[in-house]
Amino acid sequence: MASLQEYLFVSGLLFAIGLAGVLVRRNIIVIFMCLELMLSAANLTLVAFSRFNTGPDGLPDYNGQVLVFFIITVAAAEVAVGLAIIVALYRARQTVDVEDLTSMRG
Amino acid sequence: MTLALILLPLFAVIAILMGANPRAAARNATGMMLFAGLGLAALWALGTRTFLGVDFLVLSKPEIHLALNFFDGMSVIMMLLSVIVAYAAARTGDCEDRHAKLWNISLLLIAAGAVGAFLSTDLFFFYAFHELALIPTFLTIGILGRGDRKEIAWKVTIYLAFGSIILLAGLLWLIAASGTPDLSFESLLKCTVPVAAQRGIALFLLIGFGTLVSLFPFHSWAAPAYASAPAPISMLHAGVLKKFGLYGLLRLHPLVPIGMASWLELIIVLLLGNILWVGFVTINQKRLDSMLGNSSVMHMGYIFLAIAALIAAQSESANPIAKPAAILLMFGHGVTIAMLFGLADRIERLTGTLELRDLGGLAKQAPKLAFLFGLAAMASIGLPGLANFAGEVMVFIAGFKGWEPDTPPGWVQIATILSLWGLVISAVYMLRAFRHIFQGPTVEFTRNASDLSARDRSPAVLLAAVLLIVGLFPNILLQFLEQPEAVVAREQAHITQHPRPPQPAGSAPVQPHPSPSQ
Amino acid sequence: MPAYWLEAIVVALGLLLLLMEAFSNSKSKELIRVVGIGGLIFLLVPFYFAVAPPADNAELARFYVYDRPAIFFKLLALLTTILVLFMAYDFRKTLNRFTEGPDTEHGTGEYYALPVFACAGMMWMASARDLVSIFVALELVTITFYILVAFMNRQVGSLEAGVKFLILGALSTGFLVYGIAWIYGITHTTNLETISQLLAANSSNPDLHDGISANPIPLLFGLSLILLSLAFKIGAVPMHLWIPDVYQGAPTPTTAFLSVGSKAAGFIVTLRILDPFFSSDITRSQTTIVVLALAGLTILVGNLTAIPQTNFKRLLAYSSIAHAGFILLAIAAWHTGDDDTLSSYQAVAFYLGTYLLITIGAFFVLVVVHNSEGSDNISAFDGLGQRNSLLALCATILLAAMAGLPLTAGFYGKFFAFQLAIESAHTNQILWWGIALGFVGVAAGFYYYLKVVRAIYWRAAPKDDLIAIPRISRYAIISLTLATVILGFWPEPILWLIGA
Amino acid sequence: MEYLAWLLLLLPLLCAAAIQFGVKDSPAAAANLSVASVVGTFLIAVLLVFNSDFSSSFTWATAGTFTIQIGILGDQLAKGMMVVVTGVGMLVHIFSLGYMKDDEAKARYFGGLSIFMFSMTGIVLADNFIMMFIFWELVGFSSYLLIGHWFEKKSAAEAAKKAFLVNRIGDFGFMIGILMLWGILGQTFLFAEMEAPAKALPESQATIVGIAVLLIFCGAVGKSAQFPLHVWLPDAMEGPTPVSALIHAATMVAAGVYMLFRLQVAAGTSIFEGFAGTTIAWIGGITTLLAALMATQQDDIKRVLAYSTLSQLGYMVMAVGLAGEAGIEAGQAGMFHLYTHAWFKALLFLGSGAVIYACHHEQNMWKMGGLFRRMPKTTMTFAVGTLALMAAPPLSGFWSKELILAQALEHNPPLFWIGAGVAVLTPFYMMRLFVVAFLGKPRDHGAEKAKEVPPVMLVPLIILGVLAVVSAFSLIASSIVPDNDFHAHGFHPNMVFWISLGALLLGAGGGFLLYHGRSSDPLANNPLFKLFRNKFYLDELYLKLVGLFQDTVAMAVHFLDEFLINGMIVGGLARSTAGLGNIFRRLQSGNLQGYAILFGAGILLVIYLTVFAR
Repeated sequence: MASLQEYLFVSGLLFAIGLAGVLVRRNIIVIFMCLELMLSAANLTLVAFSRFNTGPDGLPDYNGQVLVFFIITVAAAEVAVGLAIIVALYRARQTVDVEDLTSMRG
Repeated sequence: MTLALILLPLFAVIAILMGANPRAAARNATGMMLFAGLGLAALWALGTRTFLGVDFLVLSKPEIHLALNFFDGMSVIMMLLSVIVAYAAARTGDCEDRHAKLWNISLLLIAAGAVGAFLSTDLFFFYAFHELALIPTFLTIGILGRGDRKEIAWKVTIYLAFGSIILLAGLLWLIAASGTPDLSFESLLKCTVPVAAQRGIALFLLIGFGTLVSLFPFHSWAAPAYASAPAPISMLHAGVLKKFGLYGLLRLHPLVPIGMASWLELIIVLLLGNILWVGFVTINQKRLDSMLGNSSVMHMGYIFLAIAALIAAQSESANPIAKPAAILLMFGHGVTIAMLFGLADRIERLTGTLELRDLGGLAKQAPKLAFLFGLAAMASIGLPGLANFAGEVMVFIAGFKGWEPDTPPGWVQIATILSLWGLVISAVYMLRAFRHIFQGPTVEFTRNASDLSARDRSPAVLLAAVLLIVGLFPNILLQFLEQPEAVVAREQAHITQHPRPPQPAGSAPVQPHPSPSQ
Repeated sequence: MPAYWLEAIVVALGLLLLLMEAFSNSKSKELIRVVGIGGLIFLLVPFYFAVAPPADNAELARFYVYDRPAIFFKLLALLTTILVLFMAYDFRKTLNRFTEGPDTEHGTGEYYALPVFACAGMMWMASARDLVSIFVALELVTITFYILVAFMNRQVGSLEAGVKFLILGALSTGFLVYGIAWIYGITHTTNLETISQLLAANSSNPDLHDGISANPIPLLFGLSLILLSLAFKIGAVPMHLWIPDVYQGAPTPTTAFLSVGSKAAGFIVTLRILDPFFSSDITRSQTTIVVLALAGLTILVGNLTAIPQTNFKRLLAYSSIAHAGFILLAIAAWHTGDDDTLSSYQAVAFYLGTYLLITIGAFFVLVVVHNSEGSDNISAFDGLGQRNSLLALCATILLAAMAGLPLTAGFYGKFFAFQLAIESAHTNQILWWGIALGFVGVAAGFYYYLKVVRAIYWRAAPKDDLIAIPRISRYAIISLTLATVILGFWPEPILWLIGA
Repeated sequence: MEYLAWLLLLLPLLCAAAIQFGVKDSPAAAANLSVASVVGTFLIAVLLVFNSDFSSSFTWATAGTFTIQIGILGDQLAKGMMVVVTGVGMLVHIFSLGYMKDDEAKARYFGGLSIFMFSMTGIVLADNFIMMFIFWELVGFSSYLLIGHWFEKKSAAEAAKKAFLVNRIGDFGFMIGILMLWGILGQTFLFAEMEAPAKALPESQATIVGIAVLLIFCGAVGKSAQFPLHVWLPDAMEGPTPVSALIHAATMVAAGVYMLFRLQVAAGTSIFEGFAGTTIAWIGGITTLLAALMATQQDDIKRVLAYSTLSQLGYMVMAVGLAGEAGIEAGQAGMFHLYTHAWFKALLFLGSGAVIYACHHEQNMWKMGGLFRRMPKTTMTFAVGTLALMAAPPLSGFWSKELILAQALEHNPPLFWIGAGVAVLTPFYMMRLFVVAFLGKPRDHGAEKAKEVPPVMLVPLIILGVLAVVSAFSLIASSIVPDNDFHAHGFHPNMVFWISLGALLLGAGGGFLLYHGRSSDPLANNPLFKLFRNKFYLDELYLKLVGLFQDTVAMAVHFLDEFLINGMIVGGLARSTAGLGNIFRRLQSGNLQGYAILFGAGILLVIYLTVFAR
């Protein structure tokens, strides 16, 4: 089985990819997807830790995995609301490019 | 009972907001304040201590009291100064009806703030009340000021805010370092501040208070502000509010004696900056209002000289002259500068200008104005018989108190000597101004001027009377500062040192005079 | 009654309001507003009888704490929500115009229901002491705010603000969960109480556990990620960038809600999360450095950027950043309190309590001015002194309080923050930097707040007509101003609520 | 007795207050009140002089264990001086009734005179240095008031200002001196307590004591118009002539001498030993010479008298300075000269006032002439005064100058020869004045129409004329002037006598021959005398110096204040704050991606700070 370090490395990589996506992409939908990627990276980390943090009885520590479910739920809600806003924006402005969203600044 | 002194102006403000006649409200309130203030001072002088003050606990952690009382004679004197100048200010100058509300509310708030600051026996409200003046000052200068009013209003406000903040840092540090259980002066003065913290605290207090007092080089706000502000605001600011910083230093320096002493040289350089540097700036002024503003900055140097003497002596018992001297001079200067600003306003109203070169011969048209202005001008350059002189001469004596003839003059003595040159400087600009305004032939601007009416005269007459009374009998004020122990000590010293008073040969019996020694 | 019923009641109220919205007519949402406000005010009654949940309920006690800070911050959330709903009442014309149209209230019902959900989230945050419950409560608030910010779907500004808030909010959520994951991984728990014990045990005996003290880096890494997402909530540098844009674009009641409620909830969570780290010798110095750095930068950026602003709402946004900086300073100067000094918890609570009154008051003024002038710019305040002297006076007092002028409630928060900082600077010299920046910030603050006062009194009015104040706003503004002044002289009541 | 003395001090003050606050609108009442008060003070002063010494005081200011007293000390010195002050004062007041009859601001004038009388009385009676300084300033103030009486005249206003400022410069040193002496003499201001500590002064403090005494002397330099601060006195002649007689000839300007002598009496002459006394004497000598030279070329009748006053004050100061070597006798000689000089110089000034009055306020002596015929009584009194000033025996001026010259010859021969030279110059310029103004023919219509002055002005002249003759005789002098050996030992013609007699004849004869029958000054174009006429260009030099040091420095400092402190430092701070704000503002680009990148930077910073910084 892969070691904890390997899991952490992969999840860290995922997180970094997500972050990089947020930083460089211009399409709001893509940015939003990258954000979801970051959440998934966090989930992976949690599960990995949960699996390797065995308690005195040798079983994994399920607290982490419970948190993963919460995160998934919250992420779903966030996506629902988020997409609604993005759609509303598209209706109003006919664009989903972040470059066009600079009416307020300074 | 002291609460009345704060509540009167505050109630007047509320009444004005509710629609009362602003001018009448301000005049009545300040009149009652004067009355109440004199009464309270008289009670205090007669020995009443118990029922004068109020004390509310407004916050239990840290313990803060809204406590108003006469902490000592210094508070009484500063309170008297405040109510006297407030009375005069409320009766000086006038504005359009649409500004009357702002004008009078500002005046009342500044007066309330000053009285509150001087009467608070709690460090917190001592600081807080002073800030009451900030926004009224900003608004009155910005709306009703002369000249470059907007820029000046900003400058004053930012400067004062800056000073207050530095001061707040110093006070907070003082509180933290002293470990006082509450913020009252009483418990604070019982504490000892660790030597390590004293130096920093002293510097913060010096810069903070110094900025509020327009100590060089933090002085550049004061002269333009006084020159620009409407007369009553200048009177209150230059006459009363500015003394807050000096009052604070006199009040708090015993807590950080070592720290203060370590900055003695700096203080002396700065105070000489006030007296000489600003003195020369004053000579070069072309307008009466800015000249008066600068002169008021300059004269702060003398009070700092007394403070420097006190700091150098490390304790009040080593130099008992310095503190009374400083207080007396503060009082005298406050009354004088208020009177000068009030009369300058009159001059502007009579002639329409304050440019010195446009004026002349006004004494012919307005002898009463000339008399009053001359009196105030003479007071400000230290003519004996008027309040300032008594303070100034005591300041100088205080400066030499610590001098040993065997040693070369120390920092304070050198400062005293150089400060004395300031008397020449102030005579130069004051007499020049008087010469330009009142003497010589009448000119275009003064030809049609009329003299002051009795009503216009009344505030200046009150201030002049105060100057004369205090100038002739400074002990009227100084008795407030008498510590009972000091009286006993003086009598004892007299008995031991001079068992028999010296008698001129062949003279009649001589009344014993207490010796002015040690 | 166990305290967690409060949150349940609030959520139920929210659901009720949504249900009413579904069946209400589209002309008027009056009923929803009345029920929402009335329900929340009524909640004060059970609040009075609420007690801490029984300690034998171990699973719940692990998540939920009902101590003095929790009570205070719940009250804060409740009060904010009530005031925001009142404000929404007077704001409804603008809201309607940018939602469905000026003549109909169709589609605006949710705007009165959603704050109630956010309120439940904030109240829960005040009590949460497990990273899981913190996460859930926080997300409840955040997601609700996504909608509230972008609510005016016919106004581009509102939508743009909504998208910015959404993206950056989600980003911070990412950091939060990733940080939680790391802390969980190192400590094997999400419970702050346990983490606290763990760190305390380690600080006294470094060899006890598997080397947090030997190598605290992973733990601190997790902490830094959480801190970043909390900085987002409270509007601290470097996560402050969303604040001006979102505050400006969002409907004004939402802005008020964000700047008070959401921030206050963020701070109680920050305090709870940082508490174990400040209490432990292993992590204290790093935590102090990072919080101090954030505080100093926040003060500097907030105050200095506010100087050139011309839009009042944006000015309030920067001012809210600046206030966050001062509060962070009180946290950086971590103090557990003694006979003469408030603890950091209490100082922060005090600051936020007064901040609530002043800020909501200022937003009420803004709503009134906006209704009359149709603009949020500072120039809309020109000549207010002539057009409505009462409003002008109240605005002046509120602005002075924001600047932290003594004798107003606004002074005490800064006073305590600096007092704590100076107190702690004795032992930790580095705090002087924060104090110095703080003083620069206060001085700059005088400048930009007075800029508005200048507009009110110095400038000539563009129009002569008087500005009318709607009834609710009038009562709200007068009572908030009065409270500001009275508490300026007599701050003790706030201390009672904090329970010091 | 003390009550009477206090009344002596306060009567003029009450009178001044009554005039200012009561009868200002009724000039006649003000004048009468003032005259009544001064007559009252004169009577009191005479009464006191025949009574025993007195002293009394009250505490004026208290600070802890420190006090400042206001007290009166009536020893023989003070009592005698009071007779001089009130006597001259009374006569001047009476003279003024006539001289100022038609002045519009008569009330202000008499009020000013009363303030002056109060202040001068205070100086004389002061029992400590602070009190003396208080009244010292007050006489300066009343002098300012009275010089500037006709303030609409620019020159009068400027002269008043100049007098005040020059005196302030002197007082600068005076105050330092007082403070230093206070420190040296065991921290006491009281004259009565100075003797013991002064006797006990260690040798090591000789230098500092000398400096202190010289600084105190600065006060006298200002008030008694000694070189180099003499410039104000000639200008002070812009005031009404009776004022010049009272203040700027007889009493106030002599206060410097009185003060120094008071110090010598109180602390002994030992503190004047060494360089302090010598410097004082030399300053006196230089002043007496320079003033006499300048007097030879003045055309304004009052200015001639003013320079002669300077010259005579120089004699007195010289005498007081010699006391350091010669002991108290030299100081007494100076005081004796002060006393005689007061009468005859008041006489001369009032006489010139009468002349000016008669000539319709013409002061240029070249526009007079032939007044002897038109106003013989005035001329007679003026002649008596002139002779007294010339030190013609046996008039009063002779005796006192003789004493000074004798002291100088004994202790400082160079100064004696200067004094002897001035003894030539004095008769010369006085003869010039007398010949030109009173003899010959009228040269202007003012002098043609001149007629004898009314009795109210004439009577004071006659009284003063009598006093100018007899005041030095021991019957009067011994009870007023501090006991001097002249009265004890009588008079024997000696070398000093013959030299001064020769000087008198030389000067008077030269003056008469040179100026008799002239209508313009024959020496006017002589370059040396031009120098005298232009007062050695000292006024111009001072003006330049003031312009350079005061005004230029003031301008430079003002500029620096505005530019450096206000512009650079304060303005710079404000600008950099605003600039930083604008930078932050620019970072707020509105672009989501920009924010994200800043977030990224912030993340790195936070992680760095949390994890790695310690």
